[in-house]
Amino acid sequence: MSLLKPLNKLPELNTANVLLVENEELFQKKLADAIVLLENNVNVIVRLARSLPLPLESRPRIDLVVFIVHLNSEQSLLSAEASLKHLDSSYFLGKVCFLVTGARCGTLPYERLTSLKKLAATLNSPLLMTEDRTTEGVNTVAQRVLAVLRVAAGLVPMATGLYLSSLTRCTVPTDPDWQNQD
Amino acid sequence: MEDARECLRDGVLNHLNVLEIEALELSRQQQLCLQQQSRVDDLRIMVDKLRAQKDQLKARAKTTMSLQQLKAVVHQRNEEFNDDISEEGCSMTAKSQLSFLMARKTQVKDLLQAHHLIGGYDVTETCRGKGVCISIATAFEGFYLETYNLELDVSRAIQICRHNIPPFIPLEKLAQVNLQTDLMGFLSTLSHHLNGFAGRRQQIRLIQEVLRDSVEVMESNVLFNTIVLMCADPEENGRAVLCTLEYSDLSRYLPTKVTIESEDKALPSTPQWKESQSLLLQTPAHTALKALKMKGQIA
Amino acid sequence: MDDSTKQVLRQIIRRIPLNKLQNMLSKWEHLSKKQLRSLEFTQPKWLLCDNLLSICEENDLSMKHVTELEIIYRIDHPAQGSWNVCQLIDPEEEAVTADLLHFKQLFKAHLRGLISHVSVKTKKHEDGAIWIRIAWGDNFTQPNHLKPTYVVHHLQTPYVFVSGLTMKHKPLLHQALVLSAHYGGIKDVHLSGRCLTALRDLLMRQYKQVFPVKHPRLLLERSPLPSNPNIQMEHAKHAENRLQMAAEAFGEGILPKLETAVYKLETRFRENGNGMLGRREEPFRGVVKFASSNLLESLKYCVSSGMASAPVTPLLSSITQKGRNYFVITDKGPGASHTPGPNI
Amino acid sequence: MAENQTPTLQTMERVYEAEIKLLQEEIAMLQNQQENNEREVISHFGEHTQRALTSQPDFQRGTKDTAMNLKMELEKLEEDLARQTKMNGIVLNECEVNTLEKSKTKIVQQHRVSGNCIFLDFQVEFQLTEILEEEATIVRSITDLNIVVDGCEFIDISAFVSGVEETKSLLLFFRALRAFSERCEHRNRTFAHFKEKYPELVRLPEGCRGEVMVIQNPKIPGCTLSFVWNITVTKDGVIIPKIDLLTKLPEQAALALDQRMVAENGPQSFQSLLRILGVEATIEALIAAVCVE
Amino acid sequence: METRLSATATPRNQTAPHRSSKSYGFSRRSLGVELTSRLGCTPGQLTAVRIPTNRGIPKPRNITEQVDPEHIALIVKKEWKLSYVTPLYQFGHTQLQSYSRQLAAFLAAEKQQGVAVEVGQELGFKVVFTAVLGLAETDDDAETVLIQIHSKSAFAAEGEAAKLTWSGWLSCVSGDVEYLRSMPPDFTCLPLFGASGAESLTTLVKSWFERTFDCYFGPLAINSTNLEWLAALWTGCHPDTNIRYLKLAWTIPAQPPLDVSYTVHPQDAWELWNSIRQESGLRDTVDIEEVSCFIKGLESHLFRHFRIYLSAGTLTKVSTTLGSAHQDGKIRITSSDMMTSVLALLTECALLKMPV
Repeated sequence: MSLLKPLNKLPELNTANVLLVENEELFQKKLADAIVLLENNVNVIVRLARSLPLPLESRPRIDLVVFIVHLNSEQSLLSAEASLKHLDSSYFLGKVCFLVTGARCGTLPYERLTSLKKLAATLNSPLLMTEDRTTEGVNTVAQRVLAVLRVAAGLVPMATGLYLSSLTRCTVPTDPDWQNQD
Repeated sequence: MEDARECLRDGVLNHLNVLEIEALELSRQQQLCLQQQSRVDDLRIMVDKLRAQKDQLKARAKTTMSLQQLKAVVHQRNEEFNDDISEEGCSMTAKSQLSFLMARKTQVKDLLQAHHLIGGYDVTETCRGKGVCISIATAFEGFYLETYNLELDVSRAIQICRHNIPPFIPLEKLAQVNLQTDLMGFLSTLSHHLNGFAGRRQQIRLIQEVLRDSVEVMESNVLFNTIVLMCADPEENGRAVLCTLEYSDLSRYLPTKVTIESEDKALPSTPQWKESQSLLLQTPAHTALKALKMKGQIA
Repeated sequence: MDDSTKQVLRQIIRRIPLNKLQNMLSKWEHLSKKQLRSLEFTQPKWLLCDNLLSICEENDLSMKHVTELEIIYRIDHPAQGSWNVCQLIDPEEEAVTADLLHFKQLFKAHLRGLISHVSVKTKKHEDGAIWIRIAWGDNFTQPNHLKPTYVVHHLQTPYVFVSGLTMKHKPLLHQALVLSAHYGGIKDVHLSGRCLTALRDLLMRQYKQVFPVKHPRLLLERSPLPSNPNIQMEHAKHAENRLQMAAEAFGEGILPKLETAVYKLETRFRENGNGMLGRREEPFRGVVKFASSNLLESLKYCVSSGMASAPVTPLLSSITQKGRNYFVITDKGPGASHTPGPNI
Repeated sequence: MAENQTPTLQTMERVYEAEIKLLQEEIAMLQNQQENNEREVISHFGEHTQRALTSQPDFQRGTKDTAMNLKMELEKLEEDLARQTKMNGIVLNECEVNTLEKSKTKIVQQHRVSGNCIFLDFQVEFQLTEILEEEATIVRSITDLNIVVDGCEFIDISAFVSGVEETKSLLLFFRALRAFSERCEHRNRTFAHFKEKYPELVRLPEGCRGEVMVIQNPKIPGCTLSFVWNITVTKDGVIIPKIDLLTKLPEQAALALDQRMVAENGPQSFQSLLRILGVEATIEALIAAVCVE
Repeated sequence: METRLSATATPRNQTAPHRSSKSYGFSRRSLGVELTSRLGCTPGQLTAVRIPTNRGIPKPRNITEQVDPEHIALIVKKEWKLSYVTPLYQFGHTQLQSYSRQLAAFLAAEKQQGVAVEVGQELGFKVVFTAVLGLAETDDDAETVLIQIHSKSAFAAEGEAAKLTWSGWLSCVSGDVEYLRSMPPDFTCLPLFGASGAESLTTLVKSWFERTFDCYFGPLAINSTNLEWLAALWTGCHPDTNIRYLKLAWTIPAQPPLDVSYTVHPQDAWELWNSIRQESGLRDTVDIEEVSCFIKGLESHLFRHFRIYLSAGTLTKVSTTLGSAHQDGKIRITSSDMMTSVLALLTECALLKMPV
């Protein structure tokens, strides 16, 4: 099965490709519209997928893969974890990002958020808490994704995806209590 | 400068926070006027797309050789190899081959559409050949009415697994007769039943639509196989006349029995009502009644 | 107007909401225009009820008239209590040509033959169905009009919708129905719900079903809005496929509003992983109940959104195919016992 | 803050919308032209297309896969057509479509369809109108219909055909045509079977597809049984077969049989014989009766 | 002051509008700051109290010796709406009498100002605070306090006794010892609050407590992990006390929402649970893995039949004859044998909500 590779094709001039992976296919459309609307100078192509692997078609090089996980559904987390296996390991050098929604809901089992945080930490990728119901929330996260995308697509001089990810990667709380838990 | 120093007093993080919110606000306003701009952008993109499609079609038209060119190609080859074009002799050029294929494809599509239009069963295979979906078209006097569908499981014995035939059509009874033994026979009897029903119902609709003022449908049922119509006899000072149409053969849209009743017992046996009774037996009810109205037989 | 009639009338008035009462009374046509106007519909209900009682006494209305009011109200607001469906089987020859009057007389005669004190009131609804209201007494007591049974039968179709029937009277009703409709027998369709029109639309197939046939249209559909060129759907085909399968399983457009589906599971527990209960022979007994304000819409959404895997399991698609919402699932297959329902 | 659109944006929008409408019409016209061109090619070079399917000419690299897909697609369509033809029992050889009127809510097309149903050839011309009414319901109707059927059996259904033309019941016509052809074919097969089985006894004055079969024993001249099998179609498309037996006996034989009133009650007993034994067995019985001296 | 981006409440549970509670600031034990600091979080989300991954096997035991059966009768069989309570400042079990009087006066005063009290026009309130001795498991647990409000409605005839129209309790059963000990001296920790009766009375009682003891009441939801614990806990008791059925209910976020309920035969449920316990060696403690394996087993059994991903929805309700628990924080305990272990679990949930 073909692994999605980040550097297997030549990039097109001044374009950035981002792949939004969401099992529920609900939030990704709103986010894609916001991203395309906000970005003016770089030609951003947003590809929407439900999970990996992607159907066998020719597609340009994907600069950033964004996993959208809804915490109120366990299937969302499981499907994201399953999709990760289809990514080439070199994606985890600053070309993967996790968006988490629904973290506020009171009836949330705690371990789901912590296990997702641990997953993001081990893959040293950023994890952004997202507010998917208000337009400000959507615009904010669209801006953040664009920021990470620009770096990942190498459109920001002097900044590489790896360098940015070392700053923004998700850190599991260093509190001693957590350590002896797992 | 004053408000900057005042903000700083609350701590750097807070100051950054305030700045970011202002930036967000600014970008949101910028978006607002961008939005109007984007509507025009969308239209521009749409125009580019359509132009591209037009050019592509034009190009294709150029490549597929027109009729004259093909005639020339075939004609020219005829001379070289006199008349009988032997198999290996006619190495068709790729282009003419492509246009023949495309032409044949359009013809087959037209033929399939023709089959559909003349009321053929549109048969499509489902679930990888184990199932078949058959549609039965109904029509009455030029008007296409509902199309009913049957999904059959043909892996082992033929079984109806899904259908949208209304329950007053005796589907189970018909299927027991010859679904397994003679599928075509079963389909044609079912088609006759459905078209009979559609025809009878359409007649009632037409009567209610066209003859609303002179004929009233007193009684009818779901299967439209027993209809009671009331009309008025002009001479007998508009006395009411009841015609009861019975359709015992459910696959036909003509009644098998017509009874005329009225308070005046003698009226049904008068010659002109006798004649209209036989007229109702041979012609569809709405045409018959229209004719009677024209003749002044009914008010 | 005796006391029992008054009591029944009081109960009917109490059940009809105030805003609908005026409309019902005018449809009832047993009150003159003047009397109707004299009733003041803004006063508290119990006061209104007394005035109405006195008017009815004036018009000397009998139990027959009062039951007619209830039947009118029930026809316009069928969704009270739950409706169950049974199906007449093995039609005799005359079943198709049976007409309303004939059926009505036969039904009353047969039912009175089976049980002496029973009051039967029928009314023809404009969609061709016959509504029957039965107040059951027994050999000694008068018919109890407070707990009537309602029966709705569409002639020429095998379906009978029943509400408010006790087990005691079930065999009597079934026998009367079979005899007067010229059928060989009757069986339960295992379909029940609060909304009568939903049950009828499901069984009479009066909702749009989708079949894998694509009927060519001459008029071109309006071309869909051009989507933004910068956004591409990778799984467009899968999504389309799921939508088609969901539509084929549950239908399209406005779906019959079923509320529940119940499955009694008596299948062995087969857990692939760590052999939990693997060896156990007896079935793992349990009852699964699906509930929603519009069950078919919810199930359809689950399939089209991927929360249920496609192709749709026959257990769920049997709701629309077999027209029932109660199943007993054993290892031999769903409802291996004789599967009633509209088709083979 | 949302001031209304600046005038230039509005005008640009209207300009683009007009251009889009124009482009859409042009594209539709081009597609139509393309299809008509293909139809012309077919009508002139029918047989070539068959060879095109089979031969494997050398393709440039570019058109290789398009040709492959096209061929696969065509094979699938041919398969569908074969299945439709078998199921409908009607063979369509040729059909012509031209669009007389086309708008967003109405389309009128002139169709000419020719083919055969078992051995009755037909050519049907009909005008089809499709109108889009409110809430997207489409009303499709036949607005003009004329039918030509050739084959000796046509006389039996000419009344039916004219009735159908008048009421424009296209679907009824084809349903009845199919049933009628099947009955004729059944009659034809029966007559051919007996002609071949008893060549010297059986004569078919109007050929296999005729209505009459004469059974005569050469040894008893003048005594003939003519078996008349007539098939008619009622106005509403119901097929009614009518089978009669005409007997012609020489005078002395007639007298001899008369005491047993064969001539009068012949027809009733014949009809009952038909009902009980069915057509083939009855004919066998008749032939047996004629052979015995 | 930390700005708080208001988010519309998630549809399933209407969290009360966030009152800007006093900012406790981030104490040393809170988690490292990441990007999430931008969006304000519900209090307690950052608690570092460890979530136990295994629990001792709760044995049903008769508590009628330690606890007055009359009190038990008041708590059993009713359905309680749960909330969490931050530590009470200067709350003394000795002043229950004066609290009764103060609350009664407060309720009467509120009634004067026409605060909507829809339970008829109350003439007077009779409030009783009682200490339910014996429920506390460790000496660090504060004793449970029961509050009952009797009110006489205007229509009641003269001599008629006031009816019990509202009852509630504050409790702490085997709370996290380390946390309880870290409580400053004047604070009493009764984190778990249950209320049953008119909603308006509940809000009044809450506002009185908040004003008198400077504490905060917040909605307490029972998340699916805890519902799974309860399901396993109740199923485990089947051989001793017949649970007659184990009913699990999920809600699938379809449009319109789909509720799936699965009522399992008790003996089969127990045999499944027991086979999982045997699989992992019947240790004296129950591990979270076993519990989720039990629920996953039931879910996969349903998936095999209906092919619906229950994991796309949430477990909302668990019920047996021993009791029922709903995700929105509604609990009903029908038999007193299991009361302490259920209250212990709920106390733990409430403690997780405590700001550190």
